[in-house]
This record gives sequence, C-alpha cells and structure tokens, in this order.
Amino acid sequence: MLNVTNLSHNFGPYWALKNCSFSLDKGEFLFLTGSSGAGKTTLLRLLYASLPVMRGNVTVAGYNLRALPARKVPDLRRQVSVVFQDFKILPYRTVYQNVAMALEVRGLNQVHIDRRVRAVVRGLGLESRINMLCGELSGGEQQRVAVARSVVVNPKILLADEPTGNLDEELAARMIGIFKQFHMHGTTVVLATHSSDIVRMHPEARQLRLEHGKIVAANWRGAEIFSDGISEVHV
Amino acid sequence: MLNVTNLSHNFGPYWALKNCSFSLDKGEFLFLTGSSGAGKTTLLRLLYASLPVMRGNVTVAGYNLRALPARKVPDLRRQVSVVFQDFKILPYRTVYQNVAMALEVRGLNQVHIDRRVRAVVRGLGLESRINMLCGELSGGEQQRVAVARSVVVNPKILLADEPTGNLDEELAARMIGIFKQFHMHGTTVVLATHSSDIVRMHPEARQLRLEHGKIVAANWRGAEIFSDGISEVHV
Amino acid sequence: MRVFFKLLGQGVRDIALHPWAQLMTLLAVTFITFLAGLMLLGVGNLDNELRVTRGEVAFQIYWKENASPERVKTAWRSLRGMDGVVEVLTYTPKQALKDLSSTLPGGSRGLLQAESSPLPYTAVIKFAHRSGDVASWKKATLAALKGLPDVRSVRSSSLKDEVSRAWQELSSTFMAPVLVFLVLILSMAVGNTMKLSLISRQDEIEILKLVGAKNWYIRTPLLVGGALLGSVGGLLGVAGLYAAWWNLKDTFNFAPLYWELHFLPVDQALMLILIPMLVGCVSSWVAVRN
Amino acid sequence: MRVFFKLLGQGVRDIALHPWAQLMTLLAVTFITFLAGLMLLGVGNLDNELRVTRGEVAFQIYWKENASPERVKTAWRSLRGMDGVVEVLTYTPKQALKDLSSTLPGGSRGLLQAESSPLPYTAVIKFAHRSGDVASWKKATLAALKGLPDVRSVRSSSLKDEVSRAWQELSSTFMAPVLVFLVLILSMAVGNTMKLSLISRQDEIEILKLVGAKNWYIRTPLLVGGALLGSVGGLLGVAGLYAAWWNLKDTFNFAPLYWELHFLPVDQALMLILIPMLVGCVSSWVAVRN
Ligand SMILES: Nc1ncnc2c1ncn2[C@@H]1O[C@H](COP(=O)(O)OP(=O)(O)OP(=O)(O)O)[C@@H](O)[C@H]1O
Ligand SMILES: Nc1ncnc2c1ncn2[C@@H]1O[C@H](COP(=O)(O)OP(=O)(O)OP(=O)(O)O)[C@@H](O)[C@H]1O
Ligand SMILES: [Mg+2]
Ligand SMILES: [Mg+2]
Repeated sequence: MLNVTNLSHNFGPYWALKNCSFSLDKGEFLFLTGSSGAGKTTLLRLLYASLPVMRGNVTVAGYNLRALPARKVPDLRRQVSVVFQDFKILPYRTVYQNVAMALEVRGLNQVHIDRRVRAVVRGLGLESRINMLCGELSGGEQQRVAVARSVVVNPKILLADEPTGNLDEELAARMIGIFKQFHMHGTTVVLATHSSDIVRMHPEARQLRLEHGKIVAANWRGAEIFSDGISEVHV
Repeated sequence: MLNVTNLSHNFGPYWALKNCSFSLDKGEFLFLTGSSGAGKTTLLRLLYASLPVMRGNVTVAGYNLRALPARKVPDLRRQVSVVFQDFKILPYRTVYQNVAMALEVRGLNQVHIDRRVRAVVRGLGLESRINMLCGELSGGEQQRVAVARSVVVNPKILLADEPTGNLDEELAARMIGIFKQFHMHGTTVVLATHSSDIVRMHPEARQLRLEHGKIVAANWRGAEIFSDGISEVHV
Repeated sequence: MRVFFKLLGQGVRDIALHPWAQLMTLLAVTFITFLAGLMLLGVGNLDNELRVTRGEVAFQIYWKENASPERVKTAWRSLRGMDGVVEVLTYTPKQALKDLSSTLPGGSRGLLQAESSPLPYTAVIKFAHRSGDVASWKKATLAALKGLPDVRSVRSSSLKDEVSRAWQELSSTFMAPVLVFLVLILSMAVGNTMKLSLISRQDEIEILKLVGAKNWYIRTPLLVGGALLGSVGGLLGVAGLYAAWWNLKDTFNFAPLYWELHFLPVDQALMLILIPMLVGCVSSWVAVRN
Repeated sequence: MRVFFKLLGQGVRDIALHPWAQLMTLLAVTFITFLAGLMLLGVGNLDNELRVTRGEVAFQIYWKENASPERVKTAWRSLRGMDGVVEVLTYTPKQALKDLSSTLPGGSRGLLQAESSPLPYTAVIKFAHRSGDVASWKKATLAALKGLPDVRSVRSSSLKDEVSRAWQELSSTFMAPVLVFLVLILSMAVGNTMKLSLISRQDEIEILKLVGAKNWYIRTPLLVGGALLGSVGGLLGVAGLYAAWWNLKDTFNFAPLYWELHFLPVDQALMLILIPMLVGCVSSWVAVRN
C-alpha cells in the first residue's frame, strides 16, 4: 500500500529527509512522531505528490511517485486524503461547502454527497456550525472541518498532519476514534503528531520517530532505523 | 492593568461570550482554558480591539476599550502583544523580517532592533532559520516565529492564543519558560490553551475556564464565576 | 455532463464571491472596449467621409471653342452612360457664363450682355469611389474622355485625389497595425485584471488540486467567469458606444456638409464583444496553467 | 524622518515582491495613458487644422461697377491696415477677368479680348481665427466693410464658417465631458489594478495593524508604490505616444495639403503623467482606508 525506500529530500543545502525506508500494508495505522522541524510534514508532502520525489523511491496505492506524470496526480489524490497542518480550508465558504468540495470534485451525485457530509460533520460535533462560514469558526472547529473533508471521501490512505493541535484531550481522543474507525474499515492511516500522550494511548499502532530527517526509532520490522550509531532504541 | 466587567459578545444570534467579569493586576499570569469553541479567542480579540466592545466594559493598560477612537488603537497595540492562533506571519518574508517588523513600526533604531531580534530568535531555537522565508518553515517553527514577534517588543501585556499547539512537550515547556521570564519582569500574561498538562504544571498561576462563553471556573477572587446553577467548581 | 453544467453555474455564482473586484474588472473591460470602439468609430467615419466626398473622382472636360453643338450634345449623352458615373453636369457656353456670373455679386450684368459667350462647352463628370487599381482605371478614363470629338482638355481635381490617396496609404500601412495594437491593449488590460482577480482565488485552486480535482474541473468555472466578464464588459462597452454615437451623430449633419456619423458595422461591433470574451477565456486559462 | 525615508525605500523595494502583477499593472497604465494621449493628439490636431485652414474668416468685397478706381485703391489700403488681417487679395476688373480666364482651360482668349472687363473691382480679405464673441465681431466687421465707399456687397464664405462653428460647438459641448470621461476611465483602470494588486498585500496590512503600526506607516509605502506605478506608466505611455507621433507626423504633410501633425502641448503631456500618478496615490490611499 505504501512503500518508501531510501527516500531523501533537500531544500537547497538543507536535508529535511535522509535515507528513509519503511513500508506499510493495507489497513495499518502509523503514528509519525518527531519534534518540530524533524521532517514529518516533508515526508507527508512527498507521499501525496506535493513535493517531487528526487532521491529514493516511493510507491503509494500502486502509484510510483518517482515517475508520476502530472496528469496522474489527481488520480493519486483521490486515493490519498490529507488533513493539513494549516487546515487549508476556504474561509469564505461554509462548513458544508468545504466538506462537500472533496466529494464534488469526484463528480458524485448530490443526494449521496449530502448524506455523507452531514454524517461526517455530525460525527465531529460540528452540526450546529454546518452553515457558518469557516472564517468565523474557532481554531479547533476549523481543524475539525479539515478532518471532516479528508475522511468524507472514504480514502484508501489517510494522511493527517498534526490534526489535534488545537483540540483539548477529549476532542482529540474523539478524533483519533474517528481515524480508528476508518482504519477498522481498511483505510491505511498515517498520523503525524508531537503529542506523546496520544501515541502512548495506542500502543498497538505502528510508530515511527523522525529526528533531523532520519528515522531514529520504530516499533515494527517494516522500518529501517537509521544506523549511524546515533540512536537505535525502539519506542 | 486588565479589567473586564460584564462583557458579552454576540455574532449574530450566537453569544460567544456572556457576562464575563474578571480583573488582573500588573504582572499576573493567567491561563485561559476551555474546550474548542468556548470563546477563548473571542475574549482575547476583544482585549486587543480586534472586535469592538458592545456590551460591558473593558479596560486594558489604562485604555477604556468601550470608547476607544480608531486612531488610538495603534497606541493600545503597542502595549498589548498578541500571539495569534493562526500565527499571522508573512510567508514571503524571512524570520528576521517578521520578527523585526514589530519593532520597526515603533520606529526604533536599527542597531537596537538587530540586537533584540537576534536575542529572542536564539531564545526560541530558531537561530539557524533566521534568514529563511517563513513560508518554508515547519508548523512548529512558524509558531515560534509568531511568539518571537510578540515578545520582542517587551510588551506590558502579552496575549497568547494556543501558542504551543504545534510543539512537543519539550519545546512547549521551553516556550512557557520564556513567557514566565517576561512575567517575572512585570509583563501581564494571558495564555489561552486547551492543554490541561501545561496548566497543571503551573498551579501558582491564575486560571480561568470558559464553557460556552461563560466563566465556569476560576482559582482567584478577581473573577466572577457564572452563577446560573450550572457549574461553580474551582479548578 | 450534469457536473459540467454545475461548473458553468458555479462560474456564474463565483462572481458574487468578490463582487467589488469583479465589478472593477467589468468596468475596466467596458471602458477599454468603449475606447477601442470610439477609435474604430472615428476612423471608420473619417474613412467613410473621405470615400464619399473626396474619394470620388471628378473630371472637368472642356471642348474646343469651335466645337459643333451637335457633337458635344452626343458626347454628353455618352458620358451619362459611362460605368460608375455619379453625376454629370453640363454647361453650354451661355449656361457657363450665367453660372459664372451668378457666383459674382449682383449678377454682373455686363458679362451676360456680351454678344457671344467667351466660354467653351464644359462638362463635369463624377465617378463613385472605386477600389482596386484606381491609377490605371483613371488613366484609361482620362484617355477615353480626351478621345471624345472636339475636346480640348480634361482635368481632374488634384487636391481631393491627393488627400484620398494619402488617407488610403495611411489606412493600409498604419490602420492594420493600429488595430492589432488595440486588440493587444485590450488583451493586456483584460488579461491583467483577470490575472489579478485570480490572485484572490489561488487558495481555492490550490485546495481543489490537493483534494484531487482534475484540471478541467478547476478551469471550467474560471473560464466561464472570464468569458462572462469579457463578454458582458464588451457588451456594455458597445452599448455605451451606441449611446455616445446616438448623441453625437448629428453634430456635423447640417447644410451644406451633411456629414452624418455612422455607427460601427455589425461585424466590428460583434468583434468588440467577442474579442474581450475570448481574451477573458484565454487569460483565465493561462492564469491557472502553471 | 529617517523612518519616513525608509518607508519610501520600502515602497520602491516592495515592487519586487510581486513583479508580475506590478509589470502587468504598469503595462495597463502605460496603454491607457497611450490611448488617452492618442485621442488628445487626434482631437488636438483636428482642432488645430480646423482653426488654421477653416476657422479663419474670409470676406469677399465687390465694388459697384461705376466705382472710382482711386476710391477703391484707398479702400484697399485701409483694408490691409485692419486688425487681425491675414491676407488681402485685390483684383481690378482686368485682373479679375485674367484670373477668371486662367481657371478656364487654354485661357479663353475671347474673354480677354473683350474691350472692357465685365467684372467689378473685387477684394478678398482674410482674418485670423479669433476666439471670444465671434458673431458680434463678424457683424461689426461686415458693417464696416459694407460702409466702405462704393461697395455694392460683401459676402463671407459660408461652408468654412459652418464647419468651424460646428466644430467649436462640438468642442465646447462634448470635448470637456469627453476629457473628464477619459480621466475617469484612467482613474478607474488604474484604481482597479491598484486595488487588485493591493489584494495580495492585505495580509501584510492586517498584520502591520495588529502589531501596532500607525496609519501613515502602513500607507506611505503603498502611496509611493502607487505613485511610482502611475507616473512610470504615464511616462512610458507618453513616450510611446511620442514614438507613434514621430512615425505618423508627416503622413499628411505633402503638397498642397501641408497638414503636419503636432505633438501634444507640454501641459497636456505633463497631465498625462501627473494624472495617473495622482490616481495611483489616491487609489492606494482609498484601498487601505477601510
Ligand atoms: N519549502 C521549504 N524550503 C526550505 N526549507 C523547508 C521547506 N519546507 C520545510 N523546510 C525545512 O525542513 C525542515 C522540516 O520541515 P517539516 O515541515 O517537515 O517539519 P515538521 O516535522 O513537520 O515540523 P512541525 O512539527 O514543526 O510541523 C524544517 O526545518 C523546515 O525549516
Ligand atoms: N466572526 C465570527 N462570526 C460568527 N461566529 C463566530 C465568529 N468568531 C467566532 N465565532 C463563534 O464563536 C464561538 C467561539 O469562538 P472562539 O474562536 O472564541 O473559540 P475558542 O475558545 O478560541 O475555540 P478554539 O479552542 O477552538 O480556538 C465559536 O463557536 C465560533 O464558531
Ligand atoms: Mg509539520
Ligand atoms: Mg481559538
């Protein structure tokens, strides 16, 4: 489902990712941890073709990202849903419109869209906000809209970048619960977070720790820990 | 220093704040908690005149916000520094430029600006990023730039809205440490957060809990707990 | 298909998102169209005027003093039968003298009382403006007129010809580039405003791409918006031009000038609407390409 | 003061932030200025041409047939002394006949051989175009000319007068609004592009306000940017106009027309630079007011 081998990425002289290798099977759940600037967002951006893969190889949902032509990118992104760290929702559209957008670009029919959007919005506790403009929402509410838009399409792979940064423990747990639910139905989930609390509450999930662009710890065999004599401890 | 009496605020029919009253003396440290949508950001926005005070009275640093003419707003904002929940930094400017901006609008001389900016940026662990464009920074790095810009001016009052949402425990603690330092030097700090961990680590500080726009808990005498038979427990 | 119409509708509805920017853009398109149209109108009418009053070719024919009246009259009849003739004025020596004296004050009676008129038989023949190889046609006509029996000399009025020739030279060497240039200005201005108004939609485009929208899905509403802006702007511009023309058209329309301003021909008016529309489409397309 | 100069500099440097948008705006300003200038140029030259060749007032004076030659000659001398006279053409009866016959082909010898000329003493007097109350001046002049001894009648050439009058009517009733209208178009277009280019700086302005910047601090760089854009655009437009004029100016400059196109007067050219500059300033100012 998701295969990363020897992936490196640099911004000018700065190496944001170095020689990362790991693979995930269909329906697995991965927590991606690492302190600020470790390379979590960079890794996720490479996985949904927002950054080009220059070194190493990445295969996502059967697409080889090293050789993906630009016109195939929309196809990839219909398999891979993303919750962005900075939300990327439209402030001048309502909650409903922002969430429905992801279904509309797929050309689904209106009745189906309506049912799915309302179900997901209810699940995230936003039903009273559904017709409000997103620009008028609180930080946590906006974050939940971002999550709603990514899960509404029932993706094969779900990438979530810090999806609980603006939520308190209770809401965060509820959101993780929603991700878990999709995971149960076969979605592969990659969740980047800095919160060790959340990770600790789900010991059964895969975990990967980045430090300065290198994988420094992992709790399953599919990941290659960077063996440069720095740190090789499993979390 | 900061006096709020009977403050209410509505967006259309929706009451985001209801009858809030509390006061803070110079140099106090307040944690503002409450779940997503409780009204934390709304309260802060009222305090720095980003929303007009319609009902109730607010006095901040000697300015009566109920009757503040538009041309006085810049004066208020030179006393009150804010860390915004959505950062509000310029992606096409460097870290240095974004932080220096707050000093430049005050017309300080270049040598002084340079010294202050570099000191604050170093304190937040961003010295290696100082000449990078903010749009190229990671989420946590951007958040730290936002904090740097607000503390660099040595404000009388510091309002921080969820300043640690994108930071791991270690960086969060370091940042609270920086706020504490300013607090020691006489700055009044109001810090909105959803993280009960952080609040628990600072039991000596003032605490105020909002729920649906009402003050439902506080740990000092200066705050009036909403007495509508709902909840009156001190945290 | 259903999706396509939805996208069309969205393109129209999206105008409401930034009404101020859209209105400003619309006004810019309108004004530029109006300006371009005004220039076309001015050039077209001047051109027209020159063709009608100046472009026509007039010849003055003078017969010998001893020409036989019968031969002259026959020649006059044949003149009227020539191809492209607009008007033939003929003067017997008496009539010529009378006409001449009538231009003098009080009808210089002395002149009229002269026993025999000192003037020859005269005719003025005017041909309509013709395109094509005017020079050689003129040469041939001149020869034909000179060949009429007893004709002493034939003249054509030179100033009018010169102006007409200069204007045609100007038209052919400068009007084409000037028109192309105007279209370029239009494209530039419309494209500019479109591009700038698209800046405010960059976020939306970015997000649509990130949630898996295909290119045509993103571009259709933008194209519709651009085309709508261009065509409505063009339409308003032409309407404004029509109003302006309506107010101005009789300014020069008095005796003895009778110069009535004409509106643009239909094809030019249509172009003034179609070109901004096309430019709107194209510039929207270009704006989202990168 | 130091801060002020820093802000000026920032206004200039900020152009580099969105070079594409700024370039497009600059081009739009350039082209609109060019268009406006082209219209001014056209109008100005036509106006000029009408004033020079048509606006002048000509009177034809005919003396009685029995007028005494001495009196006529005295009158001629006094004509030349009149105020605003451009040209006086005088004809004795003999000269008039010769002149007349010379317009006929082959110099109709019969006419010249007439014992005494049937034509009267004649004079044509041309006055330069004059502004002010032309009608009453003309009436007075007409009366004065008619009052000369032995004068039978005085005429003034009507077509030229009519055209001249119509053009002046057009100028006074339509040119002012048209010019105001052009300035409006200019303001609109420049303001529009300025406003749109400012959209991309809204974030910056919002943040500056939030960190306590005073209004002048925010506006000065924007004003400088707007003024720069407007004035450079205007300058380029006028330069382009000059280039176009240079290429076109001799198009009508041939014998016997000698109509040389003139460039805009300095004050109009300056206006074409100053107005976009002002508009750029004002629209920047307005854009950040809300
Ligand atoms: N476009 C870019 N150009 C230059 N450097 C970049 C760019 N994007 C990211 N970086 C740098 O790469 C490093 C990794 O960034 P990344 O966003 O992946 O971190 P992260 O793990 O997501 O951190 P956070 O938890 O703070 O979001 C950062 O130090 C950042 O400054
Ligand atoms: N401009 C606005 N128009 C309408 N409703 C608004 C507006 N701003 C905020 N609200 C509503 O007011 C409520 C309080 O918002 P606020 O941003 O103060 O919450 P918050 O406590 O900061 O939440 P969070 O922790 O999620 O940031 C929210 O439910 C929000 O939807
Ligand atoms: Mg990140
Ligand atoms: Mg908030």
